[in-house]
Amino acid sequence: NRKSEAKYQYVPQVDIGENEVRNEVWGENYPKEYQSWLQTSESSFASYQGGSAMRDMLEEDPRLVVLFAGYGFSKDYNQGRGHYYAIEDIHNTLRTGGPKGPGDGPMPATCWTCKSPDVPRLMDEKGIDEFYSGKWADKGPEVVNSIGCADCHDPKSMKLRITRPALVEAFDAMGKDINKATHQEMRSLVCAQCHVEYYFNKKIPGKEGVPYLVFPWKNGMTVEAMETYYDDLEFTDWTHKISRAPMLKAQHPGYETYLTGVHADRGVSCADCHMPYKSEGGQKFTDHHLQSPLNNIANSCQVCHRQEAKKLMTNVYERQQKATENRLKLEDLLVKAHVEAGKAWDLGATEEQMKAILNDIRHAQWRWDYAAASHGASFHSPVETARVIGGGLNIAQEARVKLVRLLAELGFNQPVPMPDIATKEKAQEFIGLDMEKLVQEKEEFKKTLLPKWLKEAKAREDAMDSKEVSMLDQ
Amino acid sequence: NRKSEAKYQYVPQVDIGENEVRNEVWGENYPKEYQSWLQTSESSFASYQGGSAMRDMLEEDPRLVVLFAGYGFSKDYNQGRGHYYAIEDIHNTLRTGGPKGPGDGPMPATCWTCKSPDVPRLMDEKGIDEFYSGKWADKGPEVVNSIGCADCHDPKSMKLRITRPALVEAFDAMGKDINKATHQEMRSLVCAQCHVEYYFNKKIPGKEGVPYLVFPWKNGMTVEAMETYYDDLEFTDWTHKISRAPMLKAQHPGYETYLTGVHADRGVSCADCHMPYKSEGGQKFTDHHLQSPLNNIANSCQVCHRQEAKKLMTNVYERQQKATENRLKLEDLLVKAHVEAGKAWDLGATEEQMKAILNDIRHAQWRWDYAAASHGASFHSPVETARVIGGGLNIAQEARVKLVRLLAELGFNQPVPMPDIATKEKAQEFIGLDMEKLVQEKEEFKKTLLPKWLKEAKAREDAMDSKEVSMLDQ
Amino acid sequence: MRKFFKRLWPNRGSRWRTTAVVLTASIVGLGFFLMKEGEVVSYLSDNPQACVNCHVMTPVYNSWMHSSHREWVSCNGCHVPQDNVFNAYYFKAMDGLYHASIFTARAEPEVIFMREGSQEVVQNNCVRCHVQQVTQRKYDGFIENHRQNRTDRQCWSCHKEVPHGRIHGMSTIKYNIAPLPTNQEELVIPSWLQQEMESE
Ligand code: HEC
Ligand code: HEC
Ligand code: HEC
Ligand code: HEC
Ligand code: HEC
Ligand code: HEC
Ligand code: HEC
Ligand code: HEC
Ligand code: HEC
Ligand code: HEC
Ligand code: HEC
Ligand code: HEC
Ligand code: HEC
Ligand code: HEC
Ligand SMILES: [Ca+2]
Ligand SMILES: [Ca+2]
Repeated sequence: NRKSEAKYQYVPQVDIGENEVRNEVWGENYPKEYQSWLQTSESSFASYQGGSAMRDMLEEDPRLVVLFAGYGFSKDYNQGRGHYYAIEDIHNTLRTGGPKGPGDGPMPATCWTCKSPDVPRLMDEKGIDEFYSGKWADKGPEVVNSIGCADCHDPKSMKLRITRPALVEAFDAMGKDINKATHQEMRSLVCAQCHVEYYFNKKIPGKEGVPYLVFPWKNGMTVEAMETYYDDLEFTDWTHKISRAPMLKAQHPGYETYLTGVHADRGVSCADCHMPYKSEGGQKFTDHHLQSPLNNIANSCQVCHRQEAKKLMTNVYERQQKATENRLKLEDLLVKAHVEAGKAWDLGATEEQMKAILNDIRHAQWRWDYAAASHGASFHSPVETARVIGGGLNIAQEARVKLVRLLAELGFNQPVPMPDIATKEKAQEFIGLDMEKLVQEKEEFKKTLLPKWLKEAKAREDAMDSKEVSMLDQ
Repeated sequence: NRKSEAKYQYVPQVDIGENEVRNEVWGENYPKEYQSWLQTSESSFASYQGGSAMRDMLEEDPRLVVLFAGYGFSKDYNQGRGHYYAIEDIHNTLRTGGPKGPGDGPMPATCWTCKSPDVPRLMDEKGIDEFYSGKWADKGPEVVNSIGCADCHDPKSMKLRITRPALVEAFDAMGKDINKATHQEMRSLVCAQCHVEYYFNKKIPGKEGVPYLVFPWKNGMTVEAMETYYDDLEFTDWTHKISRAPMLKAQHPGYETYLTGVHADRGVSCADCHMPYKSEGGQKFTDHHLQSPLNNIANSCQVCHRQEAKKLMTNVYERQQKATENRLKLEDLLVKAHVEAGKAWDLGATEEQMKAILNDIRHAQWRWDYAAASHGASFHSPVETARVIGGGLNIAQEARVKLVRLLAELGFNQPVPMPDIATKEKAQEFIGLDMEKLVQEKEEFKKTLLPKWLKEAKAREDAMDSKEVSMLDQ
Repeated sequence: MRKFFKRLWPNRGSRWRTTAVVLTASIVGLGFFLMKEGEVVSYLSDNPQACVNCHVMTPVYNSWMHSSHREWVSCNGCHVPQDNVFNAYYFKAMDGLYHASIFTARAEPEVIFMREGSQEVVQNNCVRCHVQQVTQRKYDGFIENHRQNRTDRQCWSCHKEVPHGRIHGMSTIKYNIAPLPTNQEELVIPSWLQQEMESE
């Protein structure tokens, strides 16, 4: 009938397998989508705070080094760039260290979860728990294709699909069924597989010790609801090196914050802005060059807004700048609070005396991070972002009021001197990082182990054949 | 020629004089506008934070009493209601006290400026300086008609016009010519005559001693620009009774905040939302029932937004609630800061020690007030409002950090006990207001002086005749 | 229309011929007068005020002024073809002539309707701006049925409010106070205030 004609207007070149991880194989059937996907390798666009260019966040703002003292992000932290680089970047980041072989290195295997279509393949092959188990290095040779088709599409129907258990489980926890999602919702939910806050739960009954990936949405997605979730669990990502506060890391709660904005309220999906239609030779298709919409205003924003591109860009920047202004103030306060808390410990403060203060620091920095790490949020949801930052400012200062009182009690009643953290290097020295060693280990890894991984992977993939579609199949 | 026919399709009943203050006279020519204007007397609608119902702000939130200690607003402060009540409310408010006759009472004549079409009449008759001179009570018998037609319209052409010198002068100060305003801008500028931040400048060269009405826009309209303006002038509205901080009062910077919002950015004017078209018997006219648009969503918002009324209402409430959340936190901090500063004085702090602290309190409360008093701003411009509150939170806490340090130095290193201000009455007692006396004086004024004013006015207006238009004129 | 003029035009050699010449001359003269009176030059612009030269246009001007489209598009953006410059001015001229003759003849009806030609122009203009919203499959979830409705029906059969509102007609807006081009008084402040300002 005519309906199926539409579906099969193109002539499929290959039969794509259920776990086809090689984007170029999908590309044979869908060349336009593939070509545009390849463009996520472009890395020249820089906007006020985003874009695809490589941006060293620690260099742009060395205060972050102090905020993350004792945690991986103080070693190395870049602005996210195109999906094409997900694998390369996780290889390169100092956060994953320089493992020498299986079982080595600071990070768990779970880190791979959001980087590649090899992930659903492995989960299918080995089971979910097994995938999450072990070290990051253990699965190095298995995960090599950067974020691609199989992450979001069903190979038979090309319908959008959810391939990450964490999202499905999070819906379950909220009492929702992800299979009930509308088509329009799916256009955001595929992103919500990765652009969300997460943590590794090692205490799931029956899976003890496995750093299981969980989205902490059970009580809701607001900054307060997730905070209560973590507080109730007494969960801590790390203990701050200076203040000894039990910290939380907020990782890119992009979907959560987007939901609180007016665009989500009006049914606008991630794909509407980040994957708009594109015309080429009279044919329309979804632009798979996922990127900052500011590099593509005509196809994204102007579909709905008739303002000039410059005006729309200004709208975005204005919102980002207003958020940044107070976020930087909060950052300043947090640096002070950590250092002041360090001073209090030095002067002999007791756990008892510090408890409420450290809890304030935890909550304040959690708010800061929720607003800062959700990179698009200052535009996706400027009012909510401002609310969160405002809350953080209040709590951070509450901590400091208490600290001043405690310091006075400990005999130190004057402003605590602040360290010189004018550059990333100075800040890293201040928190006692041996950067040379870290860089050295990474270089070693890239020279020795990494090439092995890639070779092993190539051999495996070369052995996989792509099934050309025979005329009879059609 | 035929074009001018358009202007006079209707049959004018009366010839409206240049300074016609009586709204009912204009109403003879423009019955629909007049009838709808009369509806500003309705006072039954209450929304989450606005509406036309009488709302006692001090009762709803007794903290305000402490914030305004030493200033009129701690005596009496209601949410603004319909234009119809402007005169009645300024008669009734305890802020204007109970004058016994000319030359008496706490307030200057300038207070009348935004309450009545009698104002342009008097300015024309007596001159601007003369109008602003003297006490509020001096002009009591002259100003009796509530905000009306002559405030916004030219009686001949019915074009919108600006009748208040302060706005014209403020444009001048910014190097702009208000006569260049477009028709659409005029639909907001008529409101900007009154819904703006102002102060009384008694030091204008040549007009010394006259509390001249000035809008402090010379450096710009942001919270920072106006603050600098006042700081440069070393202007102070009052000295806080508890903290002795040199305070600023922000009065309803509605226009200034509106300008920073997305609606203004897209050319939407005040009149679009607060005076939309209304249909009656197949005829359309501008609804002069100025009110909360939430009581009239169909004619205002839904002209541009297709969402359901309930959804739009929720959008507004959500933004207001997010602003309120942090505004209340800021309020708490300010109360604490005032009380803590009071304690520091009690313990013998010196001017020198207090100076920076009091300046912080001044700046923090200025931000709070800028966000709070611009009643619509949490919707008109939610992002800017949040930015301003965030800034306030930071500064208020900065003051408190310094205060704690100072208090410790003065030998008091513990939380300062807070007074019981659970109700308006308790709060007023705490700041030492003799409410009984104030109410008593007001009653006296309403029994004796006020009736005289109204009688005198009636006699004057009865003597004015309205010129019926003769058939020949047409 | 053409018939109407044919009947009016005198036959060759008729006595009316001379009179007609004189008449024609005066009509041309009158034309110039009308052009000035009608501020014809202003028609070349996109300024909507050009249209309010005629009072019969004030209701539509005012309703447009209060519409969601005021900030995006003025009269010509909808009522004049936007595909090419020539077409635009041609259509405008024809339209203008038509309006002017009806207006001068005082034949304007109480309720004006768009002619078929205009309707097509307007429909095309709606689509010109909203093409993506009404044609893209991806917005099917966002706005139901648009793809079909685009071809089957006129946009304003549903979007009745856009941009002139639901009620139409000459007296739908009681006081047709629009910024008439004839009323170019520039001051927005009363004369006493002007004097006061100048004296400073
Ligand atoms: C209404 C349009 C719109 C929607 C809907 C939207 N975004 Fe964005 N997004 C933007 C804009 C604009 C930026 C800012 C880009 C910049 O600063 O260069 C942005 C930034 C981002 C960034 C940071 C990009 C960078 O260059 O650093 C990410 C990641 C992102 N968005 C993901 C998402 C996800 C995931 C969703 C859905 C949950 C989403 N966006 C929904 C418009 C949108
Ligand atoms: C739930 C999905 C998810 C998990 C789990 C995850 N990431 Fe990511 N990662 C992302 C997203 C989304 C981005 C892009 C963030 C942005 O810029 O907005 C990202 C960005 C990155 C980047 C590039 C930017 C940078 O920070 O330098 C690196 C490297 C990275 N992740 C490493 C890791 C490591 C190491 C782990 C394990 C500790 C990990 N990821 C776990 C989703 C995830
Ligand atoms: C499988 C995990 C995953 C999924 C699914 C995913 N992302 Fe990403 N995204 C990432 C990671 C990881 C990065 C950072 C890559 C890097 O920096 O190396 C990233 C980066 C981005 C960026 C930054 C690009 C730039 O040029 O700065 C944008 C924008 C973005 N994603 C939007 C989206 C949207 C929209 C969707 C859904 C349509 C989506 N992503 C789905 C993991 C994912
Ligand atoms: C981050 C998620 C994501 C990834 C990765 C991704 N897609 Fe898509 N794809 C989408 C979304 C969202 C749509 C729009 C679906 C819709 O509107 O129904 C889409 C649509 C499509 C369509 C439908 C036709 C069209 O252009 O709208 C094809 C074909 C397609 N993608 C192919 C690919 C191929 C090939 C790859 C790998 C090179 C790929 N996709 C990678 C999210 C993704
Ligand atoms: C699919 C439609 C759609 C797309 C694409 C879209 N928007 Fe919007 N935008 C909306 C809607 C709907 C609203 C809500 C206002 C309304 O109801 O009219 C809105 C609101 C806004 C606002 C006002 C909200 C605020 O934060 O103040 C801005 C600014 C804005 N959009 C900018 C953009 C920019 C920039 C882009 C591109 C990156 C974009 N939009 C993409 C539909 C869209
Ligand atoms: C986009 C629509 C819109 C515009 C434009 C707008 N307002 Fe509002 N205004 C509102 C809404 C909605 C509220 C909230 C009403 C409520 O809380 O009940 C409001 C509240 C107010 C209030 C408080 C009313 C009350 O009930 O307490 C005042 C005063 C006000 N606006 C004046 C103005 C002025 C002056 C301008 C122009 C400088 C303006 N508004 C522009 C929509 C608008
Ligand atoms: C620049 C114009 C302007 C001046 C000058 C002015 N007001 Fe007002 N007044 C307003 C506006 C606007 C409102 C409505 C505020 C709102 O609710 O948003 C208002 C509201 C009021 C109200 C009713 C609400 C309440 O606060 O109880 C009173 C009473 C009042 N003013 C008294 C005064 C007094 C006394 C003075 C002199 C000290 C004064 N006004 C000076 C513009 C002005
Ligand atoms: C001459 C001064 C003046 C002008 C001009 C003026 N206002 Fe007001 N407005 C006031 C005062 C004073 C009040 C408070 C009256 C009271 O509470 O007694 C007020 C109250 C209001 C309220 C609250 C009504 C309610 O029901 O709560 C709104 C809304 C409002 N004005 C909007 C506007 C808009 C929009 C314009 C311009 C089209 C405008 N005003 C022009 C002085 C003015
Ligand atoms: C607070 C300001 C304000 C006051 C007071 C005011 N008007 Fe208006 N008036 C306006 C605005 C704004 C418009 C819309 C003008 C436009 O769109 O060009 C308007 C329009 C009109 C119109 C034009 C026809 C229409 O309905 O659009 C008439 C007639 C009119 N007003 C009469 C009156 C009368 C009579 C009074 C007193 C009872 C009055 N106005 C009081 C602001 C005001
Ligand atoms: C004359 C047209 C017009 C009127 C009337 C109007 N709006 Fe808007 N509104 C807009 C435009 C234009 C935008 C900006 C978004 C865009 O560009 O599409 C917007 C944006 C918004 C937004 C998103 C901005 C934000 O703060 O997140 C909300 C919510 C909104 N309007 C609600 C309302 C409500 C409620 C009313 C009535 C009180 C109203 N609007 C009246 C035209 C209008
Ligand atoms: C957004 C597109 C748009 C704009 C802008 C617009 N019009 Fe219209 N106009 C229409 C539509 C659609 C109709 C048909 C309305 C109907 O039949 O319900 C119409 C109808 C008319 C009519 C017929 C009378 C009537 O009331 O239906 C006139 C006359 C007219 N327009 C003149 C104007 C003038 C003059 C302007 C500028 C001031 C203008 N239009 C601006 C779309 C537009
Ligand atoms: C010289 C006076 C005059 C001017 C100037 C004028 N109009 Fe008209 N217009 C009329 C009259 C009279 C009619 C009624 C014709 C009828 O329905 O018989 C009319 C009818 C219309 C119609 C409905 C009939 C049709 O053509 O479909 C539209 C649309 C229209 N005008 C648009 C405009 C636009 C756009 C402008 C400005 C570019 C404009 N008018 C300027 C007098 C004028
Ligand atoms: C020159 C461009 C342009 C033309 C022509 C145009 N529009 Fe629009 N239209 C817009 C813009 C811009 C918006 C506002 C979108 C936004 O809020 O950002 C809009 C909004 C709308 C809306 C949503 C707001 C509302 O009033 O409901 C509808 C429906 C609409 N247009 C229908 C139409 C129809 C029907 C026509 C033809 C009669 C038309 N448009 C002609 C640009 C145009
Ligand atoms: C069968 C009725 C119908 C027809 C015909 C129709 N529409 Fe719509 N349109 C709708 C409905 C229903 C909506 C959903 C939004 C709403 O609630 O108004 C809508 C929404 C829209 C919107 C988005 C409004 C928004 O809120 O942003 C635009 C723009 C629009 N239509 C333009 C057009 C244009 C242009 C045409 C003609 C090509 C057209 N429509 C024909 C019924 C229709
Ligand atoms: Ca986390
Ligand atoms: Ca002031």
